[in-house]
Amino acid sequence: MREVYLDNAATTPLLPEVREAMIPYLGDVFGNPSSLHDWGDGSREAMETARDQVAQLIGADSDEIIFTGSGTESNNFAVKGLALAQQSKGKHVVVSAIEHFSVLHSAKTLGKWGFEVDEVPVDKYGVVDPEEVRKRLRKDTVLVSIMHANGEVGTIEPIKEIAGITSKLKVPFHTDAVAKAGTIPVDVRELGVDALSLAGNQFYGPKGVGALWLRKGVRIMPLLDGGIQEGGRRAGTENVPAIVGLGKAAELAKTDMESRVKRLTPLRDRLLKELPRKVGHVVVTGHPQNRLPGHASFCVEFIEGEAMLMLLNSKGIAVSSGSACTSRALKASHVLIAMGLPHELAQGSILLTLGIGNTPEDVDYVLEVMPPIVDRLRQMSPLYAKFTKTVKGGK
Amino acid sequence: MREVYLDNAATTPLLPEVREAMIPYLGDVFGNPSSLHDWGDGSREAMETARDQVAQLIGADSDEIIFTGSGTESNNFAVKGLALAQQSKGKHVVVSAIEHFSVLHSAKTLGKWGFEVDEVPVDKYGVVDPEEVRKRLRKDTVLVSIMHANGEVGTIEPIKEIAGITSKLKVPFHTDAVAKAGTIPVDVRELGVDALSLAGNQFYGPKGVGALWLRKGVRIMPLLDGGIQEGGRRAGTENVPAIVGLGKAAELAKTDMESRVKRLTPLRDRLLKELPRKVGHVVVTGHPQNRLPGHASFCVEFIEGEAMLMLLNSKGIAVSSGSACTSRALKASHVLIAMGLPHELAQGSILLTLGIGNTPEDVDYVLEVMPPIVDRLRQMSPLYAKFTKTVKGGK
Amino acid sequence: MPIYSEKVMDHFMNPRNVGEIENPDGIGEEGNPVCGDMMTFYIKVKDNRLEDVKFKTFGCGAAIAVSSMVSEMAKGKTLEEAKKITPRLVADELEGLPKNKFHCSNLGAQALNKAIDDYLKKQQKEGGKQS
Amino acid sequence: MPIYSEKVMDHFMNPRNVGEIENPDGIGEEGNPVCGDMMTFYIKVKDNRLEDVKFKTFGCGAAIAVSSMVSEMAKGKTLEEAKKITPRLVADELEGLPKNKFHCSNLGAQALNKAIDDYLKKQQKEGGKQS
Ligand SMILES: Cc1ncc(COP(=O)(O)O)c(C=O)c1O
Ligand SMILES: Cc1ncc(COP(=O)(O)O)c(C=O)c1O
Repeated sequence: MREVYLDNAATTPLLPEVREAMIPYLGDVFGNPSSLHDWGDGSREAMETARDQVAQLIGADSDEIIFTGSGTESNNFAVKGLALAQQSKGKHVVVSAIEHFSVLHSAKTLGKWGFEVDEVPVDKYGVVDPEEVRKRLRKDTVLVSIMHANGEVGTIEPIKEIAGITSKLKVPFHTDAVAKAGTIPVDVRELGVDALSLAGNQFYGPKGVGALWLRKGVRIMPLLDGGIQEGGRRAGTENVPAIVGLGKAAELAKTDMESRVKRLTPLRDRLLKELPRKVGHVVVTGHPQNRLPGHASFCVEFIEGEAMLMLLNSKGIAVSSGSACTSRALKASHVLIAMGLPHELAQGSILLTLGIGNTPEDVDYVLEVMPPIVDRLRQMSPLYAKFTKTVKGGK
Repeated sequence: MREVYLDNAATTPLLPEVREAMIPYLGDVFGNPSSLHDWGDGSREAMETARDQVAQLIGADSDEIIFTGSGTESNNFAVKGLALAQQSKGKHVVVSAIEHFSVLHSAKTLGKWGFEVDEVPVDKYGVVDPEEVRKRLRKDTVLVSIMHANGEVGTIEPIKEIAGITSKLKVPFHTDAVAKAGTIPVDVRELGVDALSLAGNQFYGPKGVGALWLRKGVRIMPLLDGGIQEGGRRAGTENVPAIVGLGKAAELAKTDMESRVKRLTPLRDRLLKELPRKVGHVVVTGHPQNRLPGHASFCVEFIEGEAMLMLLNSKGIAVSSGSACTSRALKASHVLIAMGLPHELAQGSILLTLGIGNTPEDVDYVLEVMPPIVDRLRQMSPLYAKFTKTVKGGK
Repeated sequence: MPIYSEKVMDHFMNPRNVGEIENPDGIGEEGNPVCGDMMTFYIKVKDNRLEDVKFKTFGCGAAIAVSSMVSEMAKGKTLEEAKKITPRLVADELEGLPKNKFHCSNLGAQALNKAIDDYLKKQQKEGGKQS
Repeated sequence: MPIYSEKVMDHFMNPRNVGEIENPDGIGEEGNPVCGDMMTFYIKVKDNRLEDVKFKTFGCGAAIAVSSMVSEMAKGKTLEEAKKITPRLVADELEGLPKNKFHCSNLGAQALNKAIDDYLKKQQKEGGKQS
């Protein structure tokens, strides 16, 4: 059976070049980077090369890069660490309604610690209006955290515009670029933000590693206390092979970014255009143009996402869904709801995220397989029965 | 030149079997364990196997194991998470004076959050007296955290005795077993503790992965907020290859533990006995018998640790030191000072930690190389000059 | 490690008794698309037995498998027996369900129950003409 | 990436001018073993020049390399020139020192300075008997 992985938003496969770069650090070069002997030197050197590579990907200085264990850790570190470091100035924090849970729940934790958290709404495409951010800024605002691109609907946010507002008021601005860094160009100086999260497994690098870029001079409170690794800002023996892999993935992402975007965009656009046409009663979620290059997301009416996912899986296609049933917490996607989609429609959420391994034939295959699957589920659906009876007058 | 790695306390090399177990998860099996399709299934399955392996190493149930990114993270999670989850009951925490910084500095952070932290002293061997713990327990004590074995002086603590006290008073007891789990037998039920930290890179597993064992029913507040990975207690895409490696390393540690201990102990004992004899003016640090099997630590009088370390390195030998100069923070080891060693002597700290790759010939080599190195540094040392002049009456 | 047992997968991939019954003796609807799952059961009763059971389900894999299993378990049973089909029994027949999916099996049994009640209510109204 | 430059390593591995001078013209001691580093400099002065410089050092690799470098830089210089040896200059000559090791190079220059001061003080006392 054909195997088509269309869940690159969940995690990307590791590039062979990245794996090769990592292998020595699973072997002979095993020293602790903090050790002062040759064994430590080898690991430290590799780590610092990786730091340069990551810095170059986002136009930063190497000593502004702090390695972490995941995008989630970067976000927790940024949101909690920046707010706590500034709390003498105030306890007000602004986030968007569609942040990843690692930001939203970190903000919630800040709430338990006496912070006040304001949520900025989004429009129907999931776009944050910079004016809505400005309206919420106060004298005691110590942090704004708005994501760079949403992993669920692919929408890219106007970060530069928001940074223009926050920087004038000198409010630290963190952006979660986990879904975006390594995929499309990110330049921290040009953006004008103060902190930015990224993660290796979003651009063909390893799992278990992320980074927080922190503008020089911005104060942060560590999330992981202990030794003085990462300049005392993130303790713990460093995950050298994963860091090396992140560096290599960053290097390749920078070199190949343009060609990757060029390959992915037409595939995505075909999905966005053809799937609704072939299936019918399908809504594209997220911004129609201003979205991540490989990202196609939909809500299919009258049926539920997990069932679609499973039938696609039985045909060798991997996708994900933001339906309540797939969330384990059994709640409809907060992103889709914040965009104003009715709960019922949000249940039909389905996400097809292309990666550099995908081909036009993969798209053909999906477009061939998807309609009968939807049809089959609709034939089972009491909602579809009602719809055909009332609207079409039966079939 | 002969290469002799004697810094296994800093990190151990990865066993080839562990690396082999990991490789597939750096290749074809790359799915996100949270994904519901086949790609996710493969990763999830591997992770759950690893969870069983880790559980078996310490006599726990699989669903009590929470994977983390390091020993440091496990300790931060335990100390902050347990204290914060119990803070309605009180804000008093007890730790020992020789905890790893990941525990001590976490406790310090709790201090900033209004907790009161009591430090239990140790004797000259670095042993905590359970009675000293008992004396410090109060109605509002919500956490005791005492390490299982100290990584710097190798001393093993009377955890079972301390747990006997805390459990009677129903005070949650966490033990940092990072330096010990996987090295000598640990059984959480027999110990009677409530939480235990361990890390892969201490027993021939990968860097970037640790675990917290948490007794069923014990409440904890997450350190990493976000998705519902690890039962909602530790968010973030899991580091599947590292987790698989940790599992494999745990399995091998369990199988081979006895034979490893049998091999390492005599090598250690030879170092402990011969080095002071060959070098002169050398003090063994830590407990003479009740210490980790591969762990030999000393203070060499009149000279400084980093210089020794570097000269040993030039002879192909990797060691570490707890001297102020090696600490980057330039502070004498808090462990040695807590044991009552004068600062001057603590500067001569040197740690030789054996691993399963070491041979009797390695020990021979160290015993041959070490005396001239010490001699050379002493010839340079004004302290040694003073000593020879005053005590020996010149030379 | 798939999240669903083989039995669940079988009933999801090949659901038994999908559809509607024309002029059913009873209809039961349970759940709500807003929450993610909705099931409609149709029954045909003869001699106090469930001669035919059909369903339509909007929902996840578990919801569809549970509906199929409930329909299979119910078919041929007397009304009293069918009313004894509990969520626990359904989950057991399916060789287990993930913890967070357990609520689906509640819905299945409840929808069937509602269909039986619907039939019984109609019977009462009609004064027990049939059966 | 070793933490020390090649120059530091060279001076650490092969330190110049280690030892004591018998009947030195000046002695300077700086630092404290409690803090981790201690240096003693011995000087021999002739015609206002440092004819010989020797040292003993208790401390880390950097401390030893700094001592060696200071001794080399000082030797042959006039007292006034030698007093101008700053920690910055020593670090530069060593092709850099790790940030947290910079204090060692302070000690080296200070110990030399103290030795010179010691010499000058003695000179004053003796009323300038020797040159
Ligand atoms: C926008 C965004 N932020 C953060 C994360 C969290 O990343 P991780 O689960 O790898 O820690 C994700 C994951 O997909 C994401 O899409
Ligand atoms: C006793 C103990 N606890 C915690 C740690 C921290 O482990 P890591 O630096 O791998 O996070 C160590 C490290 O050696 C240790 O010895």
